[in-house]
Amino acid sequence: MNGPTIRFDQVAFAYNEAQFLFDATVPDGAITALMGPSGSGKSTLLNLVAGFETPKSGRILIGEQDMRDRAPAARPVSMIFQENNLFAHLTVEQNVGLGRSPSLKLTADDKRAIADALASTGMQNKNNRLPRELSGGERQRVAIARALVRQCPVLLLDEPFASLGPALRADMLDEIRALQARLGLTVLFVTHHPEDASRLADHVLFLENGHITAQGPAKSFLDEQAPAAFRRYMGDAG
Amino acid sequence: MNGPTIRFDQVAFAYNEAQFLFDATVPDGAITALMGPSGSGKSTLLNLVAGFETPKSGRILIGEQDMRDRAPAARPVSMIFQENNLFAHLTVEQNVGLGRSPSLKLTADDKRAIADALASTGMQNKNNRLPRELSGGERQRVAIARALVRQCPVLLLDEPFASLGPALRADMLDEIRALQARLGLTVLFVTHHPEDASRLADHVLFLENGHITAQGPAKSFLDEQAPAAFRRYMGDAG
Amino acid sequence: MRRIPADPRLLGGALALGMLAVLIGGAFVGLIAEGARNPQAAWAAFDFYLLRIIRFTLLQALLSTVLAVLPALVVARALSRHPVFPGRQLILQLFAVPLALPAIVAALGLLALLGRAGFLATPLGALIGEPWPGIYGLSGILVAHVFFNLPMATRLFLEALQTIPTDQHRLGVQLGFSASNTFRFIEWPALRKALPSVAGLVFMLCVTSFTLVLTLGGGPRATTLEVAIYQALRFDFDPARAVALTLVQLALTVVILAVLSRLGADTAGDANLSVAPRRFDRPNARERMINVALLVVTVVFVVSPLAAIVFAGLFADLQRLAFETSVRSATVTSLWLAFAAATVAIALSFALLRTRHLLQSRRPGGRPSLFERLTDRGAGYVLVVPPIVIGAGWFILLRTMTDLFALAPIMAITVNGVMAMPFALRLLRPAHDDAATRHDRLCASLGLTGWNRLRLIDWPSLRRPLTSAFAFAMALSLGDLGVIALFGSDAVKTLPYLLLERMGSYRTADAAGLGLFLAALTLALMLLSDRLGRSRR
Amino acid sequence: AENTLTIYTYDSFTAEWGPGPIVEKAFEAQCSCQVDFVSVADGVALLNRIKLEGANTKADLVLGLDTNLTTEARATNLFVPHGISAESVAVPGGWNDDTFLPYDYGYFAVVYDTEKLQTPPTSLKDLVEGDPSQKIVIQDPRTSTPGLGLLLWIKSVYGDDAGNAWAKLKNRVLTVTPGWSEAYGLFTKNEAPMVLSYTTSPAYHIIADKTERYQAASFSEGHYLQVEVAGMTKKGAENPLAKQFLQFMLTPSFQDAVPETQWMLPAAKTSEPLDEAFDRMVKPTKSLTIPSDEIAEKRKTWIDEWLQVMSR
Ligand SMILES: Nc1ncnc2c1ncn2[C@@H]1O[C@H](COP(=O)(O)OP(=O)(O)OP(=O)(O)O)[C@@H](O)[C@H]1O
Ligand SMILES: Nc1ncnc2c1ncn2[C@@H]1O[C@H](COP(=O)(O)OP(=O)(O)OP(=O)(O)O)[C@@H](O)[C@H]1O
Ligand SMILES: Cc1ncc(C[n+]2csc(CCO)c2C)c(N)n1
Ligand SMILES: [Mg+2]
Ligand SMILES: [Mg+2]
Repeated sequence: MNGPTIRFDQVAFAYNEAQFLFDATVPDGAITALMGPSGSGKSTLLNLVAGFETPKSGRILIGEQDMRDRAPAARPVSMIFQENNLFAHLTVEQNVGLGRSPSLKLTADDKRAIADALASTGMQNKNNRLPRELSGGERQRVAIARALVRQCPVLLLDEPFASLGPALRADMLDEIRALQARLGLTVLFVTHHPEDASRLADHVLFLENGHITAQGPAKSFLDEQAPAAFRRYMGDAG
Repeated sequence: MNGPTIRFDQVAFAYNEAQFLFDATVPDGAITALMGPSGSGKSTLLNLVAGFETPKSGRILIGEQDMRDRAPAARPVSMIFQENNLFAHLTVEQNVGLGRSPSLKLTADDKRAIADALASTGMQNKNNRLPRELSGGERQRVAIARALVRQCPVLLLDEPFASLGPALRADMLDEIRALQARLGLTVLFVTHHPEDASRLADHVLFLENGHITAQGPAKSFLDEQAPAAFRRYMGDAG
Repeated sequence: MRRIPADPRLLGGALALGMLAVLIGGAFVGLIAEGARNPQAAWAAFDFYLLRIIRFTLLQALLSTVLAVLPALVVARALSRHPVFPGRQLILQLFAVPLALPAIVAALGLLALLGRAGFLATPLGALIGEPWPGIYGLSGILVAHVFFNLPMATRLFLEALQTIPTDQHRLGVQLGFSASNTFRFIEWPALRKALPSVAGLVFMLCVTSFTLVLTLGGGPRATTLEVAIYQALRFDFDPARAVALTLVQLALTVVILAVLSRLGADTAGDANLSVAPRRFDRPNARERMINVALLVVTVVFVVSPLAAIVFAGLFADLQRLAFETSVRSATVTSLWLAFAAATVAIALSFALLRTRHLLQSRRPGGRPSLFERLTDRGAGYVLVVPPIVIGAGWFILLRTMTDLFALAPIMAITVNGVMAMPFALRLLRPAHDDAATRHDRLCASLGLTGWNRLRLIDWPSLRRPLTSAFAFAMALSLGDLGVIALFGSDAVKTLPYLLLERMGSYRTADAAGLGLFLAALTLALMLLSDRLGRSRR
Repeated sequence: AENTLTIYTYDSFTAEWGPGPIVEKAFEAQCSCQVDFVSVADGVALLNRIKLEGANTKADLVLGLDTNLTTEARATNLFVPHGISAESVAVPGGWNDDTFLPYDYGYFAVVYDTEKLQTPPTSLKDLVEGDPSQKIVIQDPRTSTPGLGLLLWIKSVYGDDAGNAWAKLKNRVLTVTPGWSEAYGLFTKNEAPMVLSYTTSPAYHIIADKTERYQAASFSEGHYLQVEVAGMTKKGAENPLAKQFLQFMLTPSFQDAVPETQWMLPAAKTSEPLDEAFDRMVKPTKSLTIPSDEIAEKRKTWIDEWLQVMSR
């Protein structure tokens, strides 16, 4: 499997005052970091890809296929939201299991994959907890574990590492990297941490005010020649 | 006003398997960073101070007063939660206004303070939005704005800056610092970012596995002699 | 044991329970005091006939419950799968009408369709190859009970489905849920939370059903405990026996409901801000067809007896009726009594809900205390105590008072309010508990309590369920005529009372017109509550 | 208050089209006093209401009990002799009760629909043994006075064999309703060709509806008699208006209201002859009654017996 490209062809969208216009290509089978100030439209962009919002005009192509009129469920996309990723009444294990089979009919293989994913997110001892019995970071890890067992060509992650400490975050980044390498996924993830981007991403898309104002290989963003807009976002110290 | 000390006197607590024992003093009128791996008990510790959980044994003193049997509303504490800080049916302005007056009867003074707080969090143009019309980071900023207008001697912040970009986060840290300096608050905030701690905190409390395993001036955590546990948390690279 | 700090929300629940206890306890005290003169009568109640009644009571109530609740689950789900289609609101509003109809009006409406001389008698007769025998006996009772309870249960279930955070739908779509996965992981947990209480409510209504059972049941073969209680008080004036039978009825109900409650589970609430304001899954063509068929059948079932009532009502001289002073004053009386009763019902429910939620959140995991259980299911058991028992008991207690008649409206308001409370409770609970999980900590940390919390947080976020519960409670009281008749005060003549009076003085057309009027009034109430309940933005 | 007469009665009496408003107006015109009606569901509820209130009752008069209930009513010791000559009373079998006075009477009868039933039963036996597919709607004797009436009717005809009669009649019973209105409603909605009502019911249809479609069946064994009565309470004995009203009750001013509001027969002279429709009503050959004392004593046993049979 090799993940498809995602193409934004003059995609326009608006929430009342907030206007968005996206025109860019997310390279296939690679990891792209989506960065930008709070409120710049990162989550909106992911929602457009996943089909939770519909463009006013323009086209979104995943691979060769136009996604217009495709219901969210019919898109080859798996997404971790910024919040509320778990079913409150299902245990950790069931929540992860749903990533494998929406009817929770799990084969021995599935179960192994789930156990592995829980182990690699450090949640192996909390299989039977309910989400409300988890800390904020643990909940994020369960969502990541579910992403690990899903086998969708496109993976969208909306700030999945925000509540994790540095060491754990690094581990999770490595897990995602390994998964991507193994399956050749196209990954698009939102982060506010240049370290994350430099560790995991091949490319960076930078958003400001509803527009993509800079893009390029991750390296180019993280040294002295980074685009001015990006340097502003990072603060003078950045 | 000068914020009180917060003393944990052999405070024991448990969620089923997870055991906690806290014994420490949070210095008065200063800013303390609470750090530690995901699931180590940071939110739990804040919940104990705010009164949302009750110790099994031990005492929590704020200033000279034992908090046992004090309802959350009766404690001199204001808290920003890790999630779910806003009322979904109230506008941004009303949500912030509640920090000033629980009846939303606002004087001209209050209104000025609210407008200032919204301006300094960059939310001035979104007064009348409902939370669901905001991005994740914008919601956090509204919560911070509310913390800015509250005038409680103790301020507890649970990862309030997670969804903000570096520059904005730095601004918010400065706002909190200014507020603390002006009112002499005792501030206890959870963060996973050593930069935040070094920029804002006077002290650091480090938690692991339900126990405070290291504490000291912020400076001492951020150089070569940092405690081993803390270095582990930061990852080898940290 | 840690001391629980006094909390006004606990006080509210305690007061509400106290009021219920006084209301029912007082009635029992009155009856027992009177019955003490002839205590053996209580034992005489336990005769050959009682066992038979108990068997029949349980049989018909259980069957009715199953027949009303199972379809209601499916119908509610179908309605929630199609959140917008023309006429959806109207269907929901129509679904509130049956409960507001006096039982005899509804029975006549049903018979106009399914009776031996009903519209459907000829086709049905052709179908079975002999003259249609009507629906007397168990089948009639069941049809009538389903007619009353299916629409109500549907509304209650729908209310529960509407508290599902929209993010869960987003999540489901993300994970590729099919309709059955969605049902299993998203809809069923919400329905299951509501199931025991809704089934319990329907069961209690069927246990205590009286006019319907007598009119359509065909004879003493089909009588319920309620009839025996009624007889004990009405005919034999035997308070001791009435109390004994009421206790039997109560005990049976408690046992059955305890079993029922195993069906459900208190599933975990979701404390998160619900972000995405809509549903993203679209039923496929096959499911859509099934749902449409299901809705059509249900709507036809519910609407056609109503249509028969309307049809009959149109023959009345509606214009004359509308201008009669007696009709007008009865309308005014009915409306204000119902308004006051609904206020009582909502206040009680709200106090109980808040207390229950608070108690539950204070014991993560542990077993509920007696107090909590009382605020939960316990309060609902009032339905099993027949209004005639409450009325007669209080009558005995108060009879030495100088002005008994002045108390009639107060009694009517209280009793109707209390009897509507279990309905309001169930309409409010899903939304209330949901909002409370989301808001409790935030409110505590902001010092939002009491009036401020009510005004700024609870009212705006519960406005829709509150207004609909209010309208529902009003509709219920509007259709009731039990208590007023007992105290017999001509100063308070309500619409159902007038309707029965016309029927008794053989003004059938007038009675039909008044039936139509009552139905229209209910519908108007529902429309109004819908309008008021819609949030402003 | 001063100069007020409080009368407890049942609600169809005080209904807008009942005799209450007419009677009230007529009496108030001659006494220059205020009449207050307090109404409950029916005669049985009336008796219980009095039992409940006991000596505290506000009633001066109780109007609407019937002869089946007078023994029980007397046993409450709340009623006092009326002290009025009963010679103007004209009810079958005469009147010699010193506590209660009648205001109307009627005979129970099976009313049938001539369009549905060509050959109505001609006797109770005919009814009991007739074609089970021709249904009748009756009332429950536990909740309704006509229901109790039928029970007593069958008792007075069949005696100890009443149980067997009920066992047969049961197959013809479409349904048993809690009250007269429900049963009559089903009947006029064509649900059944027969209903238990009164011999005078057809007069209503003739006079108000101008139709002869509904008729009462005349039974050869005779018809059971119901006499509706009023009595004065201890409290009423101190109110001169109470006795005055009882006297008034037997005058044409009151009695004129009876036939075409109650659809029963007047218990004393009316100012004009009854509408000719009443002449065409069934005139029972024999008026059946069971002494009130016996009813009071045995009602419970009889109802149990009825239940035994009917609930099989
Ligand atoms: N309601 C609960 N029931 C059972 N266990 C719980 C509950 N809440 C938290 N825990 C457990 O207690 C431990 C500490 O949780 P806490 O929320 O304090 O962690 P934290 O340090 O804030 O972590 P994070 O950085 O991920 O937010 C975790 O292991 C968590 O699984
Ligand atoms: N439902 C909505 N209605 C109106 N405006 C909205 C809505 N959702 C988002 N917005 C606005 O659109 C803009 C982009 O929001 P989005 O959630 O995409 O930001 P983001 O880049 O993900 O920010 P963050 O890093 O804070 O999560 C913001 O200004 C927000 O206020
Ligand atoms: C058509 C017609 N027939 C008979 C009566 C008389 N009636 C009916 S019920 C009842 C008292 C017992 O409930 C009496 C006396 C009437 N009003 N209308
Ligand atoms: Mg976002
Ligand atoms: Mg936490």
